[in-house]
Amino acid sequence: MRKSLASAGLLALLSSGGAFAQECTDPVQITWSTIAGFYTDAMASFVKSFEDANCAKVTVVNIDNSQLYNKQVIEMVGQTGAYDVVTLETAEKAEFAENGFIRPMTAFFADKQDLLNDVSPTLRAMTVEYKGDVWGLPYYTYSAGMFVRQDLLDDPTEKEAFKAKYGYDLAAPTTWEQHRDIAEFFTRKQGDMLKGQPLDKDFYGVGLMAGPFPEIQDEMSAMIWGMGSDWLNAEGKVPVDDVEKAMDMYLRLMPFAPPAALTVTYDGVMNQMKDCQIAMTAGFFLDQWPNAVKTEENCPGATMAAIEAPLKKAYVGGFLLAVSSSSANPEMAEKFVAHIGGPEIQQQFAEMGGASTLTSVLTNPMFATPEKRATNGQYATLNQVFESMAGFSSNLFKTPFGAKIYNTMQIPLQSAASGQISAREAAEQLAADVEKICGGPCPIAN
Amino acid sequence: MSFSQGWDAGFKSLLIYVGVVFFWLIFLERHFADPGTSVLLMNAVGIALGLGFFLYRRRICRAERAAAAVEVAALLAEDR
Amino acid sequence: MQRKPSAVVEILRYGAIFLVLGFFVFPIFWMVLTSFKPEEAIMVSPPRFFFTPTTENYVHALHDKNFLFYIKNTLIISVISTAIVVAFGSLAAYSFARYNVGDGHILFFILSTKMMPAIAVILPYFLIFRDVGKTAVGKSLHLGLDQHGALIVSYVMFNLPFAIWLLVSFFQDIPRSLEHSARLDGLSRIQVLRRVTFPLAAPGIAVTAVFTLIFCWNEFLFAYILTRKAASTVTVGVESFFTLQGILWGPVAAAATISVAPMLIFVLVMQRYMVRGLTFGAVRG
Amino acid sequence: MPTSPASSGFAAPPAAGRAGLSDRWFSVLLITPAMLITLIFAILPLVQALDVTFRMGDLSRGRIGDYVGLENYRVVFADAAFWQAGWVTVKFTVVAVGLQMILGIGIAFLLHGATFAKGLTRSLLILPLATSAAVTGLFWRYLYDTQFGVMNWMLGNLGLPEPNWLGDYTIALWSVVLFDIWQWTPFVALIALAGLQALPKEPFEAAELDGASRWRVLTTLTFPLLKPVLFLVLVLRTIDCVRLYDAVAVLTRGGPGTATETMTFYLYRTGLKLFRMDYASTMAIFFLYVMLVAAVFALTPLLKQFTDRAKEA
Repeated sequence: MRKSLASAGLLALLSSGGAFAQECTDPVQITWSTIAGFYTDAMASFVKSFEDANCAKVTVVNIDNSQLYNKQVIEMVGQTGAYDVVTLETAEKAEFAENGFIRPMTAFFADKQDLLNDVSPTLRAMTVEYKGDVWGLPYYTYSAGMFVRQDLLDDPTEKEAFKAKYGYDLAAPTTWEQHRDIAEFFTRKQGDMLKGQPLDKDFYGVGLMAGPFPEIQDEMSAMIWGMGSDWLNAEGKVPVDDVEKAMDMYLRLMPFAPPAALTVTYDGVMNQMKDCQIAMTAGFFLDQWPNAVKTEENCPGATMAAIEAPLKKAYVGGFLLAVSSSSANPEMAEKFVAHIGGPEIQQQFAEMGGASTLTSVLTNPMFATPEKRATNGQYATLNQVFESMAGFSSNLFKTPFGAKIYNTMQIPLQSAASGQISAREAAEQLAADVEKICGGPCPIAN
Repeated sequence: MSFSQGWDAGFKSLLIYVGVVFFWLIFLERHFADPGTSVLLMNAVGIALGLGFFLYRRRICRAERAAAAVEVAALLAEDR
Repeated sequence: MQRKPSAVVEILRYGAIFLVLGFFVFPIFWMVLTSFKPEEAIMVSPPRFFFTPTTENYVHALHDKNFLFYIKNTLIISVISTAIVVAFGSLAAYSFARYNVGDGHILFFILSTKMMPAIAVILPYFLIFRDVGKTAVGKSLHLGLDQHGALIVSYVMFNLPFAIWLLVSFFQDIPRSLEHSARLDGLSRIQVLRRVTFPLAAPGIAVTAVFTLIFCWNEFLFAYILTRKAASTVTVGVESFFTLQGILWGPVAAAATISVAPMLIFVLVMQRYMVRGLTFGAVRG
Repeated sequence: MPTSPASSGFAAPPAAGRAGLSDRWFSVLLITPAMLITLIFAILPLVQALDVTFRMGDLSRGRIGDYVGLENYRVVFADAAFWQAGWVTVKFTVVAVGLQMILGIGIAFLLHGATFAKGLTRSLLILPLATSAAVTGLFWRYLYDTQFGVMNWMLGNLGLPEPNWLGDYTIALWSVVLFDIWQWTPFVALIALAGLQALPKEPFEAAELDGASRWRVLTTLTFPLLKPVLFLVLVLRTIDCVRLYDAVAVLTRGGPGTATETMTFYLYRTGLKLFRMDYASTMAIFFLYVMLVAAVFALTPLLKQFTDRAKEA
């Protein structure tokens, strides 16, 4: 009703010489479907400036992370055009692009190369590019490193004991064997000594995300990529032996993780960290830094550090903003993507503690200051991760079946983690599931 | 056979037919070289059993009705 | 059963009752307790029973997340669905109970619709409502996706079988003689229904209404698929607290408490009715 | 829509002449609204689903594809995970419904004898019923948590072993059962209680005069009289348990691995995660078939009870 009135008013204006044509009487409606939570709330606060600048009305739809994928696919398949801008997980880009759910934005970015190049090439390869086209901009990265309780690694008594037991110095792990040793070393029972203090509850060496969520594979990606292998080989098949090896590595960590490891994902691990129950994580999402650093308030003497995962290989990804093919206002939607992914907003986003995707922001000295440590302390590490991972990209993100594989693979992995099946069986089951999903070897784009 | 009874019998015959199909696909088909003959046989058996059940039920219903008719006749006879 | 039980037996009985109630009430108590906890008192071991209560969770849920919006949607959808279910259901059930329409076969068919797994029909529903929503009728009745009508129709569909099933037995408990005499007094069938039968079946209808309302209020899958934002219900709204920082337990607890409260109060009010009506008239003393 | 001759048992008295409408058409008129909705929204999706089972249907690769005959059925029936899910469903249903019935009836007797604070106990008992599994299930996950949960904290204080409720694949399913018991036992209990209170007094007094033992009274009077209502509850609970989805989705998401993956959850994963609507629909149709066959046996007595009472004039 109001809309029709407004458009009528607009007509009147135009007919009267369009003197006030500048005024925004009939804003263009676009809808952005994305993940619930702070990162969205923060973004939502930037939507206003966009609306004023472009005479648009942006509706932000918050969806639970675990439901986002299928909710978006349903709307895409139904071609409802309900979501103009969609938020895609790293593994989902290829599927959405391949099936024509989203529009290529190569043409749109033709005259915006600077913006595109501001996204680290590593991140770009993983999240933005597919079959030579550009599909949008990542607005937020959850690339992985590792969180450790630095105070434990630095504690003299512990250092001494560790040296005595393992014959080398206690320090941030650079191999998964060291990681395992440290996890084992710090796993203690209630009443045992830690840093010379008796523990008032059980303490564990490592927090793992082996729950029924698609994050266990992100942890294991660090391991399997560290081995120089990948979830899918060039023929689009699962390298069973390598997966078995990675699975074994993971299983060797399980004894030193809290029992809850089998039921939680990253938020559970963060809760354990903040409750002084674990000494470190495995490969873990660095965007959780503002969360992890709270440990220092809760646990006396704790200091947190964000470091690179052993072997400097870890999951790299980010949420891609892309434009739905069934969008009624693609131009406006594309502008919106560039706006949210652009330097101005990313800068403000970073100031609120968000994990920005732009190199110019991540390397901005203003975030390297001590005052900013609590919110942006992981940026330096994030840059290192992108550096170490330069030129790397996984076949998992190059197959249009990536999303489905990604949503299924935690099942065999978790079965093994819970001890129901062996590492070998898990690897074989994964191979079988993947073959079933792809209907043979998975097509790999390059 | 009243419509109601017919409906009942028909529904159950259908269930029987579908049941045969499922049973066949789960347990028997693997023993066949080519699916064509398997499916053919499957349908034959299914229809046979389904139809057989239906006819069987119809016979029973008819018998019942006949019996009832006889009773009624008897009663009427008594009244006279 | 009428024997006087000994004191020991009584003590044991009330002890047992206390334990049973403890088991059934504690989780809800814990949820409510959590809703008043400050963030730092929730995910801690050992669990905290004593803390300085805060209302920040409720502020977050009601103000920041505007949770009342979901309550409003849920209220509209559940109440209208329930009204329709009870109205249509009673008429049909009465017909089954008195006239034996379809000699049990239609009744069986209606019950069997409850047996199709919802997940299998959810996408067909999605597509149906997408198209219906574009038609003139659909527009006027708000039957499109993310509109109340779509959910109402689905809920009516999924609750009718249960409702009819319950109601049939209630109507059968009402002696026909009353209706006969009413008819002989020259009342039309409709009048008989309105003035004699339905009033007598009131407790049964109440029970049916209660259960239908509860089921509608608590439904998740359809609400989640068929709505986006404008018509989302509480069960979907709670999901918006599962964030990238993890589940915001305090606000979730607050939201959950708010969303459950109306049902709890409602059920407590209807409790007496329910227990009376719950026999489904199946026990005929 | 036909009505058996019996339905004219409620023959319209002469007065009906003014009403004009015959019993038969009146009865049909009454069920029309309900039937319309049911027919449209049950048959239409069912037909669509049925159609998809004979076609290629990978939604995420666009629309529904060509006809493939019985291929989908072959694939589904050859799928071990499908049978595994079926087995989990059966285990869950049998145990959950069984325990709910036993506990529910037990609690009913417990409350029936009680005289003190009746209303209060009942009110409190109803609470779990009023909550949504999607919401309270979340808090059960919290209660079950091995690091932060209250359950293991209590067990620990009592010096009992602290199970990994949802993480241990040998007990995860039973933890879900426990949740379902928590939510639905009150339903059984209340109905059984209502049944007990509706029982006629005379036969019991008579039995008491004969000095019949408690056990004899139970077995020869109470349960036979309660049977119909208990049976109805049994059927209702079974249908719901077999279609269980919310509890699994919120508590374990089928995990660890597939230890708690019920039929409906596997359906969800196939249909809404992998978007193989062809397989999902096929499973659903098979599921529906099994339920129908079961219903034919389970519901016949109930329907007979209904129709007989409807026929008696």
